[in-house]
Amino acid sequence: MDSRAIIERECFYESGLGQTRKKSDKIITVKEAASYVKDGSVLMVGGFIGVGSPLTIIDQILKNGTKDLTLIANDTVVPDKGTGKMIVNKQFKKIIVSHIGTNPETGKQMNAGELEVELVPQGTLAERIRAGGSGLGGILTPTGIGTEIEEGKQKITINGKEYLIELPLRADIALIKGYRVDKKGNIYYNKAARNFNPLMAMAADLVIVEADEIVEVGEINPNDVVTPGVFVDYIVKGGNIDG
Amino acid sequence: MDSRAIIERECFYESGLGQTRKKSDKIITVKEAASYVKDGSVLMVGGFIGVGSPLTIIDQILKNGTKDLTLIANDTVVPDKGTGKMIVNKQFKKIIVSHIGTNPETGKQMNAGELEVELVPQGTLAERIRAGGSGLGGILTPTGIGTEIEEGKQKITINGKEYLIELPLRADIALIKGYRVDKKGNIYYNKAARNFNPLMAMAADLVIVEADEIVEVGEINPNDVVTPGVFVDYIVKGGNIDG
Amino acid sequence: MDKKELQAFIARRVAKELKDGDVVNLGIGLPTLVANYVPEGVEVVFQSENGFVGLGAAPEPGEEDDDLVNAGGAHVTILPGGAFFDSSISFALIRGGHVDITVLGALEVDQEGNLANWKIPGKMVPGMGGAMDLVVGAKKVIVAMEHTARGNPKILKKCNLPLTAKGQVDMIITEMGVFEFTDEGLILTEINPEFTVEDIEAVTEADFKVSSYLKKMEV
Amino acid sequence: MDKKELQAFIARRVAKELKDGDVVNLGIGLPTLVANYVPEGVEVVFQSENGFVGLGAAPEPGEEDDDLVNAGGAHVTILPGGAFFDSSISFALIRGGHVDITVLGALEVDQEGNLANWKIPGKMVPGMGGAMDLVVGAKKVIVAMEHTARGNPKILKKCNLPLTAKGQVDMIITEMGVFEFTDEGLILTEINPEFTVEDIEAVTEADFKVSSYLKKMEV
Repeated sequence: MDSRAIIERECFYESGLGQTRKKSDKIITVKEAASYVKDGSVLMVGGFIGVGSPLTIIDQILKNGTKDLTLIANDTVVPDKGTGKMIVNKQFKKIIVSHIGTNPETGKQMNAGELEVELVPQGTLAERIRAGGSGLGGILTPTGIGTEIEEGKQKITINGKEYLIELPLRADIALIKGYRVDKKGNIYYNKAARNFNPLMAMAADLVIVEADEIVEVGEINPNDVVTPGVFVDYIVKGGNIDG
Repeated sequence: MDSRAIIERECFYESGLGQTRKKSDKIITVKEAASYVKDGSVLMVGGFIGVGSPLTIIDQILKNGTKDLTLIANDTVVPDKGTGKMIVNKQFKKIIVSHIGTNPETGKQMNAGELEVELVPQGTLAERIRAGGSGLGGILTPTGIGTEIEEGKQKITINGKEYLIELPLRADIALIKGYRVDKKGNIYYNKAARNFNPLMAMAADLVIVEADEIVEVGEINPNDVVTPGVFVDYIVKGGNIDG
Repeated sequence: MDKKELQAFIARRVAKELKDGDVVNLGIGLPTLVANYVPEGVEVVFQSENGFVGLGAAPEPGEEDDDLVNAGGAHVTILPGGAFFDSSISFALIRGGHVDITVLGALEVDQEGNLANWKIPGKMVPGMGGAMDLVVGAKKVIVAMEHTARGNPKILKKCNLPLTAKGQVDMIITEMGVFEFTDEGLILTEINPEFTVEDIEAVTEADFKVSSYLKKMEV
Repeated sequence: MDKKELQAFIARRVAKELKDGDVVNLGIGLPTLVANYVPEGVEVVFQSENGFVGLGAAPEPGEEDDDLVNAGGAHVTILPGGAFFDSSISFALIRGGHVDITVLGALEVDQEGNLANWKIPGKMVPGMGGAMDLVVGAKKVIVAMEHTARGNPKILKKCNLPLTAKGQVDMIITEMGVFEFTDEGLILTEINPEFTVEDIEAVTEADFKVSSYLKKMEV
């Protein structure tokens, strides 16, 4: 393989001469990104109480008012931030999360029977998403044994210890957030804003990353890439809802 | 918490004033490292055909002649490198690997009934080691369904698809290789020398990393650490068997 | 003791359980205070389940980094030698037995070592977050809490609330004393000299034995 | 065609299956040659199961990096935009359906789409390496091989050797033609004009149909 030839071809596409978008042209607008979310879509959204969440895309979905969504995420943030606003706006019919304590509106809707809430231990949630992206049929975890988390699940005893079989989670669309993202979609995360993002990047049919900063291909050392661009379909520059 | 106080205490220990080694003093010699490997030990050894293997520690174990070992690794390298030499030296009674084609001596010993060989699909091997380090009781994989890999294993059907239940692997000692390792054991890997090393770092009772370079704490950006030092017990400077 | 002193007293006693090199996860609230009382000569590594080790103190005002918060969402710092990772690694660390000590609060804990701290049905359901994994995975589980809630026992014969985990608690530390779970059941091993065993029995529903080596609870 | 031309011919035909944006894993040997014939206007990403994407050509002599080899242990390069990862991520990528095409050799392949390429009992047992995961996980599995081994059919009614995977092969490409697995069974869709259907039948044990749209195999 002549690597130079490939690089030249790539430059050709990046100069935008083609009429139709190549799979390798990944940058889209916030509005385009939000338009992939349809009524009834199953969404994964990265972040931990909003830290590491793609807030710009979420604000556009809020504006769009898309309904009957399912959310897979760690939590529902707070009422005035990220998916917390979408909770207030009643855009979800179901959520699969580990914690709802930071957003009182979530509990209120749950108790009123307006919102279906599946609470999943945080480590189990991480593994279920990872399994969904990794082609695993599930994982065996000791977490939840002897609690109501067992309900409706298969148990299995391995070497005298009981485990729950926990099944994979996948989504139609994963909305994640990166710190530096190159034009091939390689992602570098910043500090605690990593959390669920790299896992969700593998577990959805369509993966859109909101970037704090979009950089040229080659600017992220291949040793330092956390999410390889092959997992990422589209890139959005964060910070500007009208972008 | 006063972070300055903690840093000062740490400096105290690093100046070596204490008579006994603190858990936070992790640097040992190659000979000390190899001495943890006893007759009958179960070893995990990082690397892929020797790339990313802790070759200095292995050469010392070769010299020690420790016997009846079990090896968990991707492969048995080539006869004149790394664990390949230990195969020639007949130090293993059992190996759990995905590939033995690069070391003809392995196949010869297997066919002669001198060496027990468990062949595991590479992705399953990675997940079994990861499960061992992650407290999972196992994983469900479609890999191996309909093949002799099924033998003796539980199968389970999830949503109409068959999966094998594959069980965790753990070792007494993991011998891994890092490119840059700080004095707390945080590891940064180089290129394709990463492979199984980060997984094995989680899955053994004792974890020893051989470092191309030992650096001061703080020299590796916390975003770029791949294996956190909390997984690592000891650090050895590679390259010098008498070190 | 007022409530603040009482919480500090409990946190100080918990801190004495920390050994050099321990990896420690502190729950939100009272357990977080433990970080203020790490004994001299002991270096521990605090883990934050949202994805790092090397959790440091709160930043100076104006130095906050919005990408650096603890599992409660509060701004924190990271110490030299810390490391960030994703949620699957964070819980591999927790579930895989790499956390030496987890300190959590409880709504209820019972004489079988069962713990309830994530749900009051129909009333308050914050969710378990990382607590179920922490309690199952950490080598040592310490419940740190006030002995009673509005005068009612929290250490029960049997938990009434939905469990966080079954039989995983190793130690309970309150302002009245220290309890350990052993093969012989729940044992009071230390007592705050401000109280008598009878005082403790009066506000503890669980059956417990008193250690023949009962010590004075010191902080 | 000599052996080298024949292998190049097969590799060229395989390369025509690559579409822009595809993530592709090439096995050792003949499949590796496919990288030399990526069609003009198509950008693909090659994955190396030892832990990276963006696999490039062999380095110039003297430029070899011992930490940068492919899954066969040969020195290679990484292209701009590539990324390294550990073996669990590498196989998450493979098993999770993120690899669009895998190209492998075979000892035997049969009319049920079964593949055998890792073990000749008692004789040669290299092991499966990553092949079992690749064949199960990749969206499209292409077997690229010479049509016969020392004149004996390799495309059989039923594999005799231990299987690598059951019913996972999508396409077989040899120097004689192209076969696809469909709901109607194995179908010959393209033929090398140097051969007749009868020639192919003579060295193919498997039952196969000839497509009504049988095309000339072009490279």
